[in-house]
Amino acid sequence: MNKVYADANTAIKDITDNAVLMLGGFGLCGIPENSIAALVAAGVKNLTCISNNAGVDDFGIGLMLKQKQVKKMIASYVGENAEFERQLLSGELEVELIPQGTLATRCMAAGYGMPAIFTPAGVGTEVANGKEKRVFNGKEYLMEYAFDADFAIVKAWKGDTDGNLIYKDTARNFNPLMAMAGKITIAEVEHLVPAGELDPNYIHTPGIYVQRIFQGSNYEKRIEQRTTKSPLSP
Amino acid sequence: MNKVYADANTAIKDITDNAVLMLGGFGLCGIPENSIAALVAAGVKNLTCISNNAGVDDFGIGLMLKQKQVKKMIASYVGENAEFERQLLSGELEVELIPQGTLATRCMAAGYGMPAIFTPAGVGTEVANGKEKRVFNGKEYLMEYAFDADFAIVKAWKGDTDGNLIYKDTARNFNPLMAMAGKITIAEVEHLVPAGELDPNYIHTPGIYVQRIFQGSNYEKRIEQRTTKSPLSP
Amino acid sequence: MALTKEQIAQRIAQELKDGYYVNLGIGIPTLVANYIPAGINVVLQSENGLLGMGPFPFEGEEDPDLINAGKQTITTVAGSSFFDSAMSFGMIRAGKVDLTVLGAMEVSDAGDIANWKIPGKMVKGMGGAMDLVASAKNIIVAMMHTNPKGESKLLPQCTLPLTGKRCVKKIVTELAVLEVTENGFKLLERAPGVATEEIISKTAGKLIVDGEVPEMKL
Amino acid sequence: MALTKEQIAQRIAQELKDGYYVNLGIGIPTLVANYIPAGINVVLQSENGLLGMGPFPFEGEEDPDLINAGKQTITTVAGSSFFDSAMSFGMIRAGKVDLTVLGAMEVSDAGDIANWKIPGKMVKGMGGAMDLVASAKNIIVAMMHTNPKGESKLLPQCTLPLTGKRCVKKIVTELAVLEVTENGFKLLERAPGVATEEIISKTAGKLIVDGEVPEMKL
Repeated sequence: MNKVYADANTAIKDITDNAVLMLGGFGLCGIPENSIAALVAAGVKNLTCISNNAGVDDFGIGLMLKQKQVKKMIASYVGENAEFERQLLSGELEVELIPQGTLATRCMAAGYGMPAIFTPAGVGTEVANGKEKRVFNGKEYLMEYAFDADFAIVKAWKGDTDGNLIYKDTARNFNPLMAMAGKITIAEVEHLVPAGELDPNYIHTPGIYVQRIFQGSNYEKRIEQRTTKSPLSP
Repeated sequence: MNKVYADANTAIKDITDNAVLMLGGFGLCGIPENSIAALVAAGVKNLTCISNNAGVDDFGIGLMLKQKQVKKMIASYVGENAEFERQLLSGELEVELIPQGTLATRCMAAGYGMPAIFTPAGVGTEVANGKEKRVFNGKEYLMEYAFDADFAIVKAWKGDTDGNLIYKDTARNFNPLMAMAGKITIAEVEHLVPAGELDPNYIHTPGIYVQRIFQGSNYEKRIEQRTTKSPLSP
Repeated sequence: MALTKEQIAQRIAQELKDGYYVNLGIGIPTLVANYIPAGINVVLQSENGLLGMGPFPFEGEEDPDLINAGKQTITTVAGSSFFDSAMSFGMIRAGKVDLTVLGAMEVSDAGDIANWKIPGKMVKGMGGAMDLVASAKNIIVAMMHTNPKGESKLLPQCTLPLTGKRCVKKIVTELAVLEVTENGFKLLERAPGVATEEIISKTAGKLIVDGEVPEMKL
Repeated sequence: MALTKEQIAQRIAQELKDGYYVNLGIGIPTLVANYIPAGINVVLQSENGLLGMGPFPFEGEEDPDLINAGKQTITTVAGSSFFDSAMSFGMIRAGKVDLTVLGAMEVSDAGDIANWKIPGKMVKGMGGAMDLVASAKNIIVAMMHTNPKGESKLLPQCTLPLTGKRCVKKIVTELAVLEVTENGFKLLERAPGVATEEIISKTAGKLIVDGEVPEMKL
């Protein structure tokens, strides 16, 4: 069975209007740039996007927002995006904000076949509204459900033809969790190698979770907050 | 803060009678040989041991059973041990058998701060007796609680002085899960290196989970089922 | 002629499809790996934490850190990966393993399976079997049609403690291939030369025989 | 004299103990890293998936794949490790992080905290703040004593949507160090030269002043 696709356009070809998508990355770090560009080009609409952030005005998921392709955004932090704000206030965009750890764990739960998890995040806040509460060992928890996504779209550093993935540094973030969670998982990688080249001890996402993989190209890897120190500072 | 201990005897010194211990390994693969030897030498008694298996008659946890140090064994499979059988039938040993995936996930739950998880394993069997059942999306699940262990004792391939751990091949098994789950986690490693020598992208257990680490010695690594093929077979 | 254990494995191997991820239990199921049809790529999962299990190692090349769920020394193939037991059972629970083949002491005509405990005798434990049968999308049981006393292992109801309920999809024995349907065992194929009457006489659970039953092709 | 932001960070740094794993939020909390006392080894956790965060990189050495939870380019120190976001919040929920320092818009005298949303204005989201405050063993808030309008941020009850309930242990402002007790804010230390009366006048929540209040040592 061949998992290797030529490029982003062919890999995302069957994503249709109204699909539920997970998109990996934290901020602009480790986002599936090629796939997002292909989704923008394809013009699919009414998408539900599960992603920690919503990109910035002119990059990442922001590009899909600009084209009004997103019906609903499920995220933990969306504070870097004026177009997002405009669509939210005008009622064009539906938004569900959930704690970052809850977002991560609901992805993992899907990949681990756990229908629900318990977390203390959000107890006593508006996040708890309408959710089942439960006390364990004197501490209150909320029950949160596993996500149910049609497609997970992730970005990895290296991948092999069997779909095994390795991420680099903090570009790992949500990518391995979403890779486990999609009904169909599409991985774009900076370096695609033949099966057998990656050390099996250091695979972050085993290939069983990945249905499609392609070698990405022209990564921009934009930096949101370029912070540096001068050679003289402590 | 120094996490490095001289040897197994000093690392397990404060484990007292009646302690609840997790011990890593699957069969005899990846078991903390040095720590088990030290526990046998220390002679602590009435232990509750959480481990997938109970060793064999003369190796692994079997050595502790022989000395009657174990009050209760929580495991998924104990079929390789005649002394175990004798103590079980004579009522000397209390045994709780639970599905392997449930055992693994209850360890992970402890390390991930999740008080309970849901699994379909055991539904409709005697494992479900007395447990809370719940239906999600038409499928029945059991609620299983996170383990609560005083000490987790694990074996890794490489470790550094900050407690970061890397496991080798299938000797990984339960080790990283238990490493996350102990109130105090003791890691024995084949190769102890200074912090900074291990690639941060390939750490299996981050040091935050490990309180004590020592360089093990004289690993026997016994094989239970030596299966080979001759050079002529397919 | 009743099938040999190797032939049971061979017949089960015909159920494999290209790209399948498969978990093979101890005993006859392990032998299935020897009969994977040409042109079909199958990845073997070992629930102790490996995808891409290979054959046994050459003598002298055994590695105590590399074993399968039966604690046998093994090897890996290209594209393999190691992971912890939580992820291993996570992918099983999430339905990522396409096929599970395992042995059984008893199977009921509703698809219940018993294979982990004989009360009064030694209890070895369920290992990963309960997780596998509770989660696998497709479960094939490989076993003998009768126990050593000659009693049918295909029953109206299991008499031994269950491993899982209503989970077995297919059974391959030395005599027959049977499918578990809503109305009981359906006889799909006979072993070459085995009469339908013999299968009927050795099946205690409800058996559906629908017209002429073809012989297996091996 | 009221403290500068750097001095608030400096005072908070005195709470660090050798071997602590610490999560520092955006803003003043980030500055705490610059004042870790000599001889004390502290490991910084960044909830996007890093233990062992180091200082900003030299110019030209920024790596877009290596950022902190504030999306700033950073470096690592020896002994660091990367992991996914589920493990990151797993270790937070499991209480493995010894100390969390974060900013706040409001804190109540029961220890409630609000720092993620102003109704009617833009909602940016809670990020990891709700997970952190619900789970951390020890939470110190670093903030100004009053808002830009001069209104106290230490209240009998928060007016903004909560981030977490009864979780803040200590507050360090430009004027004071306060502990959250069962009976309200307890004034522990005054900023050098700041009168107790000023702190009383700028604290809207219940404030306990127990005898002579010492000045901070910086």
